[in-house]
Formats: sequence, structure tokens, C-alpha cells
Amino acid sequence: MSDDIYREIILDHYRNPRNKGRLTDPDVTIHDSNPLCGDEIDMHLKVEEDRIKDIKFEGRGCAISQASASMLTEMVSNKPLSMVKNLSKEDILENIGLTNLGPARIKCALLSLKVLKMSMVKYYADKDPKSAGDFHDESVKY
Amino acid sequence: MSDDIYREIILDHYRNPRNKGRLTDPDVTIHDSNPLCGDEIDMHLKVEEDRIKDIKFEGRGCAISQASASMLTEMVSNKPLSMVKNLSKEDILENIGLTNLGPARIKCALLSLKVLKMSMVKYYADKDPKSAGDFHDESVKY
Amino acid sequence: MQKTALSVDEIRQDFPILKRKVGVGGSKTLVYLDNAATTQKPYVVINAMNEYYSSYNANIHRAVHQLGEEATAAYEQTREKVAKFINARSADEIIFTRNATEAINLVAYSWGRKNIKRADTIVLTEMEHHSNIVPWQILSQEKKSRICYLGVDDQGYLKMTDYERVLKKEPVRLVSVSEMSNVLGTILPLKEIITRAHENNVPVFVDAAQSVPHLQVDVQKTDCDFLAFSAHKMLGPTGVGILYVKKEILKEMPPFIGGGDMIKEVHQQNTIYNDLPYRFEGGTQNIAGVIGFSAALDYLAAIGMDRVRNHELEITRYALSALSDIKDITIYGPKNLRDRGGVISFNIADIHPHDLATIMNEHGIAIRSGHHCAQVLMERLDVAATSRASFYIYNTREEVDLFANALLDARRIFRI
Amino acid sequence: MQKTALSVDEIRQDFPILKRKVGVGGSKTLVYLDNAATTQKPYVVINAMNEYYSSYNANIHRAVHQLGEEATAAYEQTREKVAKFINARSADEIIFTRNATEAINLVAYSWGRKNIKRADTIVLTEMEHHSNIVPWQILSQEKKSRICYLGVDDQGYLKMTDYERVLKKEPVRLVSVSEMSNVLGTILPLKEIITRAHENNVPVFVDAAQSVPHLQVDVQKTDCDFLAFSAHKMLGPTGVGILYVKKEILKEMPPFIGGGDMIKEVHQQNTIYNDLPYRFEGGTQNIAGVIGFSAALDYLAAIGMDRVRNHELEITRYALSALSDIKDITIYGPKNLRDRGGVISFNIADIHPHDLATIMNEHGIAIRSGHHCAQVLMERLDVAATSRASFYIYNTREEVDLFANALLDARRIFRI
Ligand SMILES: Cc1ncc(COP(=O)(O)O)c(C=O)c1O
Ligand SMILES: Cc1ncc(COP(=O)(O)O)c(C=O)c1O
Repeated sequence: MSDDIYREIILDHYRNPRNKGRLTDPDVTIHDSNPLCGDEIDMHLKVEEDRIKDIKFEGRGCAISQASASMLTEMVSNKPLSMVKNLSKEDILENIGLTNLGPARIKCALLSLKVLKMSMVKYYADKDPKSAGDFHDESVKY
Repeated sequence: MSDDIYREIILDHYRNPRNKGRLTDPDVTIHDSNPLCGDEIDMHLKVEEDRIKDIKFEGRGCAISQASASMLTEMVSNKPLSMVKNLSKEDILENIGLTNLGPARIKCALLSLKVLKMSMVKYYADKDPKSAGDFHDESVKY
Repeated sequence: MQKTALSVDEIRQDFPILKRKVGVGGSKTLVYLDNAATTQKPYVVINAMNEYYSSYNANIHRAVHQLGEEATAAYEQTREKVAKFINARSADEIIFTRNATEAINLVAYSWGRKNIKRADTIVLTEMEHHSNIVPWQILSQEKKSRICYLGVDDQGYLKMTDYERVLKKEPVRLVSVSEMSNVLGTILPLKEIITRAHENNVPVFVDAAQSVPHLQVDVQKTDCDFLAFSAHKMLGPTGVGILYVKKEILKEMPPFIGGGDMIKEVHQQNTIYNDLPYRFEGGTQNIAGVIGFSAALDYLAAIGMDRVRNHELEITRYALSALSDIKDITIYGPKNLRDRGGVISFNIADIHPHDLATIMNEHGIAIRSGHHCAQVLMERLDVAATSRASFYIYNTREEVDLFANALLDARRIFRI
Repeated sequence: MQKTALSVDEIRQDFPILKRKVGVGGSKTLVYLDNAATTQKPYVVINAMNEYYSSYNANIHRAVHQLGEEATAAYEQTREKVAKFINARSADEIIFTRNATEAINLVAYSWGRKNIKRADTIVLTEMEHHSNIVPWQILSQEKKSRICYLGVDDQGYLKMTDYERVLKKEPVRLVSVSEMSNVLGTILPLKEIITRAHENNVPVFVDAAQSVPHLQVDVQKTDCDFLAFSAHKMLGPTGVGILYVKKEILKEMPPFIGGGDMIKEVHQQNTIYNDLPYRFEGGTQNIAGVIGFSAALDYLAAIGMDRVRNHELEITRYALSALSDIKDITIYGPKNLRDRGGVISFNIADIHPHDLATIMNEHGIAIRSGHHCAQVLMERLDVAATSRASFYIYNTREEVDLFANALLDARRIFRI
């Protein structure tokens, strides 16, 4: 089973993360960590016309959390914010091809989605509290 | 067994306590209570030439604690302080004729002795700290 | 609503201790009437803890290994169950503490030190348990706030007129009341108390140590702001308390116990605290206890709290009538059954409760005697102590008969 | 001193969980190497609690009935045993808490708020557990005091020169150190630390969560002022912590948790607190837990702490040598066995500890990964996390071999 988890693609994203780094002048930037293990993710976003114009992440943590973050940035780059809103836990797990993780490791896989949704809440917080609320997602909290 | 505990003499001291009341102008007066049940005893003493010249108690509580206090005042009245110092847990239990009480009820029987010893500690506290220390008695604490 | 009566005989089979022999030479079968102090535990609760210790004992939240995941799941599922049991909106509003007492202290230290100011009034009642008095006294000493006690009338009811007067006249900042008195059995008109407080923008803390075990409690219905109770008084293990706090309030509360598990990031000079409710659970929790409590909740839920209440009403009615036949007895608390729980405090002639308990004990009957951690109420009743019999789901009429007979024996021994 | 080695095979029979199958499809026998987080429990401990719940479950201290007296006796005897186990002068110096964390918080709130003043320095070390950091941060925020961290050198030793400098230059009011690091395994030179502190009239708090379970601890010999540990890390139940405080200091400490049982008399506006140590135990305690802990103390005492220590030294030596054969491994902490306990933290190449733990888990091996509640130390080591294997009396060389093999498998899976 570990052989299933740590497939070539996960290790590749872990060792060669896409979209890693910072943005100059991001519209929103946010940090969170997994209290259970200390994994950290920072997300930096540039938003234009309700789309994610640019996205970068910084972070440190396990192969699952970092590969998941890397794959997530690829997934949402240039996509409308409404897509982020609808992204579910299951979407992420399918995207990274890890559908049978235990409860502790699922949190690693979902940390980047949690941070992305938090960044949307923050982005809308002042402009549009109602939309901010839409990004609250109990299913990715832990 | 309850019939053994609540003998005539215990009930008599409970209902007609000896030396109950206050002293005018006592040399030492002290209050303590049993945290387990709320029984209370106040002791008032007059000391002359290292003897207990006069002793009175106030209190409320169970038959055992009040009878024991009443019998204790009779026992030490007009006796030298050295006798109080040497009074043990066992002396009291024998005096009141209750040598097979359970641990919770033993505390009732010993509350008055505890208060009497505390009053001696207080009496000597300033005059003669060494003697005060002699009255500390771990066996009656609870 | 389940209407059928509870099958006490079957229930008794679930409690190993009820076979215990006590008294002189172990000659008596235990009659346990000290349920307000702590209840007995069914096999399912004991077994749930054995199961944990024997097959998946591990520390929770931070472990990746299988035992840790199993233990974490069992622990967190209990939180969900508790939320459901008292109808909280979310499991995030449930904090596990050591006992009800610590739960009250948590709020006094965290919410209290932040919100209670000099000259503020904290409203309690004369029938509070020490655990719902001393934390507020400690707080008031620090903050120079005031505690005001609502009176209890001669029938054992709360004086609601006192309450109206205090709300009107004083700068009330918190009302903290027990939903059911552990001495008088009085059930307070909680809904009314809370509505009136909220009209004055005052939050209400409910000491539910005696109510959650015996009544259907619904925090959304009463709209209380804080609620505390103990697992050990409702078939659960010792060492587990529960604090419910409304999320809006909880979010603003500073941490209390600092340490492992309640943090997100610790740096040398500062710390980012963890999300709710973990922020309030510092250090390794009583994992086995919480898991045992889970089984207790299942057990009570299967019976149904309405049936628990009905059984207690029935036993209490029977006991009140048996006791009223005894000469020189004084029974405290409301006469109307609907306003009281299964707790009967009383005194007989000049027999001190302690002496009575000793005599009862020889009959194999466990009752409580003393001030019941309610000395303010004892002062109000002008007694040093009372005797107390308190019932739960496994108590029977036969036990009440034995109890009443033993009271007659006490009269004989005291030559009354 | 018992010199014979410990009979691990026999000991293993005493622990039901060691027969547990885990891993994919339950195909592996559990190898439990997460003892620094919590240890497993022998039958005697589990049975002691069952016995309590099944035959003398009752609330303690205030009951006159037989169950209450039996429970009180068992609870208080444990206090005596704890005092003996750490060689305290008196059982009055022993307070039961919820865990080590609460014990530290108790002192921070009670002693700390009374004694720590603005600009005072509290001395910790870079290897402290969050439980020995956060309470002092909370206190320091309130009091505007300062926390100063003694450094850890590259071998994992405390920099004693830092300590000398700080004692000389700063207004130190408290030193609080863990006797053994839960990450590096480093055993601190406690006697020296305490002697130097006392020469400067500074009291010392010892976080003994990792030492009392593994080493002979003698509070009179080290002359520490406060000491805290947890039952669950030494074969005992969850939900029980122990705080030792020297009587002279304890006598002057204001109460922390207010409520039932910690009082002597409660009046409306004031309270007379109970005698020591009860003054610090508010509310219904974890009675079953304390009684279970009693059995754990007996079990360890029968083995002898010198033999516990010797076994751990032997296993640790064996494990360090097995690990040092693995390529790209970094092992943290002192090389000299005499200076360390049975805790090994390490990292292998770029395999993140979390991923390693997942792979181990499939081999049936429970290790811990993460920051181990020691983020300040992680910063010092400049790592996000480490993997940690920690041993106890039931671990064997064969288990270490399985562990080392699994590490090789992890390298394969990560294609290193
Ligand atoms: C050194 C140290 N201190 C304190 C603690 C906290 O112990 P507990 O979680 O039982 O309160 C631990 C355990 O994780 C520890 O290892
Ligand atoms: C009304 C009330 N409040 C609080 C408590 C305290 O509960 P615990 O001792 O479990 O903290 C009790 C129990 O004695 C109680 O009856």
C-alpha cells in the first residue's frame, strides 16, 4: 500500500514542486499549519476577473502535503474562483490519486485545500462577506 | 455494631454535653471544622501554671464528635499541659469506648483532640515556639 | 417518545457492583442511594475502557500509526455524541475537562478574567454547589467584582422576585445557576432565567452536573451560553467533565491550560493556539475515560432520557410517601414532584446525618450525609448537615423499603 | 541493587495489547515504539480499575458508607506510594492532577501569578516540551516577565555556560527544565542545575514526564522544588498527573481550581480552604485512574527502576548500532549512552517523518513523527520534524531488527 501512495508522480511533485515560491504583490496571502505534525503551507494568489490569475505556494512538510499542494496549484491556476468554491475533499484525493488514506494522512493531503479556501475567505472578507461565507468549508477543517 | 457505638453514655454526652459554652476572657480560643462533613468545634481555654484551669467548647456535629468533645473536656480539665501533649489518638478512642470505628468516623471522634492540640500550638506560638512544635501531632491530622 | 417503563431488573444485570455484599461481615446486599455523588457503571462502560487499554491504547491527535488513529477516532466520536446528547450545534462547542468543577473554573479563568470587571455583579443562587461558588469567589477577589445570591424560599424554590430585582438594580455581568439542586432536588425554571438574562444582555452559565444525567437537556432550546457536567454522575468513568460553550463566545475566549495539543505553533516568545475546541484541551487527555463515557452515552440514549426521568419520578414519589410516614422527619425541597429530581434530603429528630449514615451503612445502604458541598444552602436552611438519598435507573421500590426500615432502626438505636 | 536482567518475555505476557495484530489486513504483530508518547498497560493496572468500578466505586473523602471508605483508602494509599516512589518527605506534598501539563499550569497559575513580577526572568531550555513553555508564556504575557532559553549544543547537551551567564546577569526568579528530553533523550545534570539555582535563591521546577517513568528519581536528593509527571507514560491510566511541591512552598500557594473537596468552609463571600494537599484537588477526582496508577507503581517497583534503566540502555545501545548502519541517517542527541534515555530521534535522507511513519505502520511498527511538541527545539535543529522511536520494558532486540528492516524498505519505496 505504501508503494501505492508513494508513486512516481507523488515523489516527483514532492521533489520538484510546481508553482513553489512567492508572488510579488499578491492580492491575498495566507499561512496555516497542521497542528498535528507541523506541516506548513503559505499560499499567494493574484486574482483577476474572478479568476486565479497566478498562484504560488511555500511550505514544508511530508510528501503528501507538499505534492498535494503542488498539484492543487496546477489544478486551479487560471481557473474561476467558483471552481475553488466547489472543490471538495474528494476532488483533491482523486486528483492526487490517494483515495484510501487513513484519517491522519488525509489531513496532510487536504492542508493545501484548506489554506486555499481560507485565502478565498480572506480575499472576500471585506469586499463581499456573503461570498466569503461561501468558501467556509467544514469538510476540510480539522 | 451501631448499638455498640451509640451506647447510653455517648448519647448522654451528645444530648447533655459537659463544659459546653464560652469562657469570658480565655487565654486561647480556636476554631476548626471537619472538611468532610462540616462538623465544627471551638475550644476556649484558660491556662494557669501550665495547667488547664478552665475549658469550654462550642460545636455542632454528629453524636460522636460532640460526645467526644464533651468527654475530652472532662478528661483534661485541671490537668497539666504535658498531659495534653501526650494524649494520643488511641487514648481518645479508648476514653470514649469506640475502638473499632471506620476511617471516616474516626475523624469525627478526633476532631476535638485536633482542635485542643491546635489551641496549644497557638498558646505557645509566641511565648515558646519550641513547645508549640511539641504539640504538632500528625496522627490527628486529616 | 418511548412510553414503556424501564425494565429495572434487566438494567440491574448490567451493573456488576449491584451484586456486592457489604455491611457487618458482608451480610447485606448493597443498596446504593448515593447517585448524586457518583453513579455506578455498567459492564459496557467498563468494557469499553478495557478494550481501549487492551487493543488500541495510544496517544491521540498526533500519531500516524494505526493505534493512534483508532484512539483518535474513538475520542472524537465521543465529542460528536456529547454534542448530540445535549443538542449542541457543533462538536466544536464541546470541551473535555477533568470534571464539572474544572469546566466551571475554565470559564472563570478564561472568560471570567477577560470579561468580569471591578464592581460587576455575578449572580448565583443560595442552592449552588461549592464548585459553582468558589471559582467565582476567586475571580471576584481578583477583579473586585461582587457575588449576589438569589434566595431560596421555604418550599425550596428559587425566589424569582429576587432575580427581577437584581437584574434591574445591579450591573449583572453573569448568571450562573445549577439546573437542579444536588440537595433539594429543585429543578430551576431555566428557560425563564435565561430569557430574562438575555433580555439584559447577560450570559448564563448552567451547572448541569445534576441535570444532564437525569433530564433531557437541550442547549439550543434553553439557549444557555455555558453548560458543565461530569461523566461520573451519568454512568461514565471518573476523570471526565464536559464543558459546552456557544461557539461565538468560545471563539473569543483566551486559552486556560497551556501545553501540548492546544497549540498550532510554538515559538520562543509566542504561540499560535490551535483551532476550537482543541485550544482548550492541553496535554494528554483522559482518553480511556472519554471512550468509556461514549459507552455510557449510548447506554442512556438506548434507554431514553424520558424513561430515565419517569423511573426516577416514580421511585421518588414512592420514597417520599414512605418517608412521610416516619415520625420527626423533615424533608427539604419542593413537594411537587414535577419540580424536583430524584434527590431527597432530610433530617430525623436529633439524629445527626453522619450518625444516620453509619447506621444505614450497617444495613448495607449507602446514603450521603453532610453539607453536600452546599454550605451556603445549609446556612440558609439553618442546619449543619442533612442526610440525602438519591436515585438512578437501577434503584427499586424494594430498596426504598429497606431504606425506610433502616430509618426506623435508627430511631430505635437513638432511643427516640 | 538488583543486578539480574529483566525477563522481557515474562513481562510481555502481562500486556494484552502486545498480542494485537495491525498493518495491512491485520497481518503484523504490533511493534510499539511510541512509549515516550504513552506506554502500554499491564493487566494488573486494567484489573485494578475494573475491580474499583465493579466492587467499590464511590466518591471519596466525604462518604461514611463502606464503598466510600474503601475508595478513599485506595486513593490515599496511592498518594503514599507516589511519595515513596519519588522519595518525597510526606504524602502531603503530592497532588493529583489531570496530566503533567495541568501540574505545570497549576504552578504557573498559583505560585507563578503570586511570585513572578514584571521583568523577572524565567529560565527554560531549548529542548522543552510545549507543556513546559506555553504556561510560562501565558504567565509572562500577564506579568510582563521574560522567558530565557538555555541553548542546546550540537551534540544535544545543555549549554551550561549559558546557564552561568544567565544566572549572573538576569533577575532569574524560576528555572524550569525537563529532566530528560522527549526528543533528544538527553538527561540533564539536574543536581548541578538545582544547586546553582539554589545558590542564587531561585527555585527549580522539574518536568519529569520523561524521567520518572525511566529513571530512579529522588526529590530529596536533587532537592528540586516542584516536579511534575504523568501516569500514562509509566504503565498507568490516562487522566492522571502528579505534582510534587516542597511543603514550605506548597503551604504558601494560593488555590488554583476552586470547588468541592478543596474547601473547609464556604460562606457567601469567603471561603476557608482545606488542608494540604486537598486544597489543590477541586471537584471529583479521577479516582479509578489514581487506583489504576497504584498498580502501575507496584509493578514498576517490583521490577526495580535500576533494571528498567538497564534494559533501556541495552535496547538503546543495540538500536543505535543498528541505525548507524543505515545510509543517509541523521541521529539527534548525545552519543554517550550514559547521558541519554531510550528515545531515538532521527531523519533519513529526504523522507519526511510523516511518510516514514506511514510506511512503518504498514510493517506494524508504531513510531512517532512530527515536532513532538518541541517546536522550539525543531527550530534549533533546523528541521520541520523528526521520526522518533522510544522504548520501554517490553521492547526486544527482535523488534529493533524489524524496525531497522522497515527503514530499509522506506528507502526502497522512496527510491533512494
Ligand atoms: C518532556 C515532557 N513534558 C511534558 C509532557 C506532557 O505530558 P502530558 O501530555 O501527559 O501532560 C510530555 C509528554 O508528552 C513530555 O514528554
Ligand atoms: C450541582 C453540582 N455541581 C457541581 C458538581 C461538581 O461535580 P464534580 O465533582 O464532578 O466536578 C456537583 C457534584 O458533586 C454537583 O452536584
